[in-house]
Amino acid sequence: MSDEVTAEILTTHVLELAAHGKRLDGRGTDEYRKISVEPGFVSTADGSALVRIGDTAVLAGIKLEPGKPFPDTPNAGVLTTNAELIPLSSPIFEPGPPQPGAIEVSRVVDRSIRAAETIDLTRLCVTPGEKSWICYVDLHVLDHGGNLIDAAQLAALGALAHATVPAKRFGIAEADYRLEVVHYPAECTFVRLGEAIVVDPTFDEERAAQGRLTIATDEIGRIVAMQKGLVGAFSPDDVKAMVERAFRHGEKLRAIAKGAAA
Amino acid sequence: MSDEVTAEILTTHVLELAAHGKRLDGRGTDEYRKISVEPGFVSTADGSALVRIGDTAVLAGIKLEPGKPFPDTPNAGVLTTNAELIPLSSPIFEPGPPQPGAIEVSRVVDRSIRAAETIDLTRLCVTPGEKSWICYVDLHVLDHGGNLIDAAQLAALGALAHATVPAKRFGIAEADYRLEVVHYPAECTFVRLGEAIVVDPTFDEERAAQGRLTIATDEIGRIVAMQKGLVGAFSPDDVKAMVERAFRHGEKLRAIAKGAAA
Amino acid sequence: MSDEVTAEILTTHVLELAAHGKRLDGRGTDEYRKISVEPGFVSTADGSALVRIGDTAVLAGIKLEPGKPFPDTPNAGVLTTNAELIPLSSPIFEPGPPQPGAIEVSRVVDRSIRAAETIDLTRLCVTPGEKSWICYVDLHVLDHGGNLIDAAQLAALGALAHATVPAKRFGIAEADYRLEVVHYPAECTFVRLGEAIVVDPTFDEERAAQGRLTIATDEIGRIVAMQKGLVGAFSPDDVKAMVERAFRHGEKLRAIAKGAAA
Amino acid sequence: MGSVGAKDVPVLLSPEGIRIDGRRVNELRPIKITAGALKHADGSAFVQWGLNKVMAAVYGPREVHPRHLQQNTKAVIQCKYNMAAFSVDERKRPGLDRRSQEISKVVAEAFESVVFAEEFPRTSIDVYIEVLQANAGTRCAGLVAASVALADAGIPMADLLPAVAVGKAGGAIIVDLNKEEDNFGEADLPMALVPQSGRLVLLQMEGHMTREELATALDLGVQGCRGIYEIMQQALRDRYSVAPVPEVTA
Amino acid sequence: MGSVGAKDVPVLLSPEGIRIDGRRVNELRPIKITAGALKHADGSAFVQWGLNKVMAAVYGPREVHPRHLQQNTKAVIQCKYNMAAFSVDERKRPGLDRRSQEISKVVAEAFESVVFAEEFPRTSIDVYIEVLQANAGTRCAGLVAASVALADAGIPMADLLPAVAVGKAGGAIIVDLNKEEDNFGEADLPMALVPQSGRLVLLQMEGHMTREELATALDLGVQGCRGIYEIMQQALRDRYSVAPVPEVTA
Amino acid sequence: MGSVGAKDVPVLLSPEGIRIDGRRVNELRPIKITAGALKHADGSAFVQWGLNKVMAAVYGPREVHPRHLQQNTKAVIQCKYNMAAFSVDERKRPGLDRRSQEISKVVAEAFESVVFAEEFPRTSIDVYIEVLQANAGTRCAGLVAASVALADAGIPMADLLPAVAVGKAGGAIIVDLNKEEDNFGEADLPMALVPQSGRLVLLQMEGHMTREELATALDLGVQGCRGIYEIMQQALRDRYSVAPVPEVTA
Repeated sequence: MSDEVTAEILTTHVLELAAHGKRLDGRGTDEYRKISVEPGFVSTADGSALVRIGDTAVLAGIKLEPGKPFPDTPNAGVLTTNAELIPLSSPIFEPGPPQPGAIEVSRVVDRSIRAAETIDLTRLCVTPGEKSWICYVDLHVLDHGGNLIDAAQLAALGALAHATVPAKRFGIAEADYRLEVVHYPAECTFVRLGEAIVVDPTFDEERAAQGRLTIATDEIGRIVAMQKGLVGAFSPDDVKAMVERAFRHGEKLRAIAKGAAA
Repeated sequence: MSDEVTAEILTTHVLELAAHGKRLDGRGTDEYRKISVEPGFVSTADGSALVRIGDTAVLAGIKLEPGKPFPDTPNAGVLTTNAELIPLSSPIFEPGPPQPGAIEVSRVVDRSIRAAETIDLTRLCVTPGEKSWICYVDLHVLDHGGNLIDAAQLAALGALAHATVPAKRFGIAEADYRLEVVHYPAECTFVRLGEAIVVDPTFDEERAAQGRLTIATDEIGRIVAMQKGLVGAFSPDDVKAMVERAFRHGEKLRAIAKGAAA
Repeated sequence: MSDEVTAEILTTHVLELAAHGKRLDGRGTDEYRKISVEPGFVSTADGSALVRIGDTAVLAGIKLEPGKPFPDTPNAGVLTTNAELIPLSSPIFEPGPPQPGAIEVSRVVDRSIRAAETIDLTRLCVTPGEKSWICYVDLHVLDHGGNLIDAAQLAALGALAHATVPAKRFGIAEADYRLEVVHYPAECTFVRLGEAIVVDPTFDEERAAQGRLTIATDEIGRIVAMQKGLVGAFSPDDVKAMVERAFRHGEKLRAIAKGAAA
Repeated sequence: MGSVGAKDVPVLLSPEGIRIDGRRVNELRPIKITAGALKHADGSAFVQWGLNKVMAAVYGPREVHPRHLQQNTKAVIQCKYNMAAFSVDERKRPGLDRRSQEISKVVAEAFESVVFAEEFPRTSIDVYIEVLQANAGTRCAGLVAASVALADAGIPMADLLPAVAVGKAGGAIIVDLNKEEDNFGEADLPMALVPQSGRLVLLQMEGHMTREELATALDLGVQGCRGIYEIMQQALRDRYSVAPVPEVTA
Repeated sequence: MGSVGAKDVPVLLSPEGIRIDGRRVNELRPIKITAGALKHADGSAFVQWGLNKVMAAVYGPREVHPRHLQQNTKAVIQCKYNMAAFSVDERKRPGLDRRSQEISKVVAEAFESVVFAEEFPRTSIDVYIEVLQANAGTRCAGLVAASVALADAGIPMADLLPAVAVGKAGGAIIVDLNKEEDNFGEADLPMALVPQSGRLVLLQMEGHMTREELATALDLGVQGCRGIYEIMQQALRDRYSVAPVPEVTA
Repeated sequence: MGSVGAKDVPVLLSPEGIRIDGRRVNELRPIKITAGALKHADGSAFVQWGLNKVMAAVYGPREVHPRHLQQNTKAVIQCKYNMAAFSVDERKRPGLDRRSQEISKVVAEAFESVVFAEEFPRTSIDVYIEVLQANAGTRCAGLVAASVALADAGIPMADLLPAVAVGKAGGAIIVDLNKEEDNFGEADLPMALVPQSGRLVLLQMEGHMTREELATALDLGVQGCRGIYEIMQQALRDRYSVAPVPEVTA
């Protein structure tokens, strides 16, 4: 049976289940899969976290290096987020330059981190206009079981919450120090399956989806980023309902990231 | 009817007409299509011009930025010409890196601008060996109805004639000032259609052509650039005859560019 | 007859011959083809050599330019080796970015040159941490008749042995001076053909080979680099036997390179 | 959105609720749409929207390039959003950057949500958006231009796609951010609406807003889109009631 | 291998023959192999080897991409070795470098020497090796991981491929170099063995050794590979005697 | 052509009309052509022309790569002109630059004007030009080498294509510019002639000339091409009258 036929049968099945408020793996429509965060997974990184949401696994690694601030923000460090959807993680990824999907993951994660002012970039300035820390967040998807954005964002947050500024190694200060995380944005992704809107979609649910929406919220009640993806549409009322759900899930996701950081 | 069949029928028809001194659009063999120049089309550019020759449209935009002079010309600014044959402008262009055709347009335009000393590059030097203006000429083909080189060169000339050096914005002088155009080269392109040699070819005429020749002349009687293109050949006498025609058309093209600059 | 069929027949024939200790071109299993080195082939290079082994031809060109030393070796110059398997040299090479085969040639040559300390990189330091010579070794394969690695390495060695540091041209010293070659590594390549192991394989022998091994030795009895390539395997005893053969051939290859340098 | 460490933040809203360019919070910039602005594309449109100038062209349905993207049951919709080097204050290096690739993706997905792609299996519908002059809101202007260009090309669609950015600047929820509001404001939220269904096919957001502000912003955006929808329809009516191709003028 | 002009060379071997990390010359670092570490690959393995962490995945036999690499008489084996940006002390820029391409080539050739590729004509067997944390010996760790992943994927092979680097450091011939020994030692010689035939399918060397030292090194390497072979076999036995997929843990 | 702001312009022409390298205005540099200089190409030629050394090889007619360039009614002629990194004073970074791409295009078009491509539909004729040592006039030297290589490969053509640059230096119209004349002269005009028809298939020009000077230059170029034509024909006669492949020597 070809992959396409399998995919079509699965899609029909996913939609039929959804019409009855059910999901392939038995979850409720507002339920996440099991989440785990393993901080410090990579000792060569200045911060790292391996996040698993169900059978999705994303590894985030942080590296900090001295560099030049941007001319228009001379008093701030630089945050750079990069995602690699490496072909190791899924039969659907091809080797080659970053695909639009990888770029979308990295940009949506970057947006939530940046808009929530997760880290105070002005504290990464060493000499205004001359030298500041460049903070690289590299996201390595290891196993693609759906909902990459939430897993990648949680991994990034967990890695940042755990990171050390290597100030001693680069001769900039007498000692290394912890990177301070100021806000804890959490991204929460939904897909439409017929009239049902379910949270934390699996790979099969994403393939069946008629629209995807990611909403990032923070711990002080702000929406800091949104991204609609895939083919499909949502009404403004759909969006407002998802916002409420995203705030609820956000609290839980934040707690997991903070737990990992403690 | 496939595109190839259409093309072949049109080619035959174009050549038959040419054998009787006629052209598809009713023009004479030494006649340009209607030409218009709209300077200042883009307010974010330091100079710009939208040129239309018949249904060909090319937009040129100039940007000036401080940079480093080349080591072998420490007392001069740098002129850089780039053409994009974007797929928006024609069914024949593919997305991707610049094709040889785009490179040829940019290099032939660059050659005429440079060889005619259109702008005095030594006036773009700020501090010898240290800092000089980099003058970027970006050519955006919007509608490809044939004879891109003439349209692109006229757009470049119109944009240069209209450009401002943003010296104040970059803190280099107290005020911005006009970029001075010293010479006015004009490019004039011919194609062979059987034994006829016609000026300002349309897209269909270029496809039927047995050789193309572009000749750039300036207002003090110099030939400053030539480029033979496409499959086909010209005798030295053909070339000499086209040179005379190019000088005549050059005067008119220059007047149009100057009119736009005034 | 298709290329693949020809290749298969030739492969069978090469293996049958090898089973009787014979080769297509009549050589013994431990015999090189005719070798010639023409130093100074390219006058625009700071050093060059055209090497022919049978109908394989590789041109090496050296260029020396002042640059910045690597941060971790502030007292040393930089050696950079690049090989181009240009499509001019063989029907099997395609235009485009360097293929794995070209990268392997350049890296194996680089490794022998570097590990043998062929040139003393510390003598290429001009101002510690600030300025040092960058020595580019560019390998241009012109005719691919097999055994590219040995030919490329011999060409690189011949070119280095012949090279001049352009210190005067770059205003670094009063006069140019010869680049001193300290050690003379020579690479010697074998392939397995059934149970026979033959030296200096031709193109057809490489295609028939069941494993390739390159061993670089120097004039003071050291093995300085090895590289197993192609599909196939060697026992440790095979390797030890090839090492002895490589030392013997190495002496001869070195003499040729030195002769060329004199 | 509030660049870190940036200085000289201008006053974005007067006490009287007037914006830096004189508009009220729910007021759009002037918009002019020319359908059929290009001669060689199968469909095209030129949009001038405040200080934005955006050209869009559509080719297809035609052969798919590269071939392996071909789909057996429907047309693929390929979109390329690009900014001209001279379209912004600081020259942009030619070539695709990550921002352009992301925009191309979400715009393509928006159109896939309304185009009847299953009518043209094994073909490609190629949408090109060229930003010639930029002043915030280029993805929405590009989407509007491309939507009119698709209609001009005769591609069957469920509806046109009006689009606009709403956001927050100077503490107020506003529609159609200009460059200063985009650079120094608190939030930017581009959206595209299917007017007949009232659903959104493009929605992005960066910055910060409360849930109440978001609700207001969504309503303001829908209202803005409905205004733009009128202009788009008029442009298409003008296109087919006038014989000659309109000239593009600044 | 003895970077030119580098300083602060550490003492790599004590007079008692103890290495910088406490090992004897013929002692391997601790190795832990988890077969089936990933859910979506056809086969996978995670290897922790000293301070190295390497993940490998195998897909196939499947359609060949790009198509023109397809072979009519056998499967092509495509290998991609990659280092994560954060896997080394100084951040590595993402993307293929020349070292990675060379390693990918010799590893693919090693597997082509043992996989029964002629059983799957016109297909591709794709091997991906991701180095997540590096401390010398990553190509050998990657080869071991990929070999277990191929077995986990059910690809028929003549044998597993244990691999290890031998070399010379502090004047002694040693097995399984760590980072200090690799950086400051005299020679590095990675190798991969077919245990049943006793032949080598990967062999590289850089540095300097006499022929006698090389003979010793080859023997030490074969011995090391045989030890690793045991661990690889045990990992595969564990994989099929336990129902749930093992978790990857640091 | 007269680099802006450059200094130290040498005297390019003596009062006696002698050029910087001792030639008269209508005198060519020494040219030596070896047909069949390579063993593995279908056709090849090595040209030493003054201080230029240029190798050309031809492969085909053979399968078209990439496939979509294939034409049903004729062979495509693909040309790649490349300069070796060490061929010029300041090392050239390997890889295609814009100048090389433009030259490849005009050279391919020149050959398409004389090769009987319709005899080999659906094939490719691939022409490779490698500049090993450069001293002005490399595109003409490359064209001459490639033309002889095409003949050596047995490709049917209307005629050989001799080529030479004419130009203006020190106020005089001269043939076959060397590097100083190219760098510091007033105009450079490379051309390629079909000797039997007397027509030009390659013609480029940069610099400045009056129309009278251009007329003189064209005549001088045609005359130069006819001289080179003789040398090309002799090289091919030598190739087929001697059994062994000639050695390339400096």
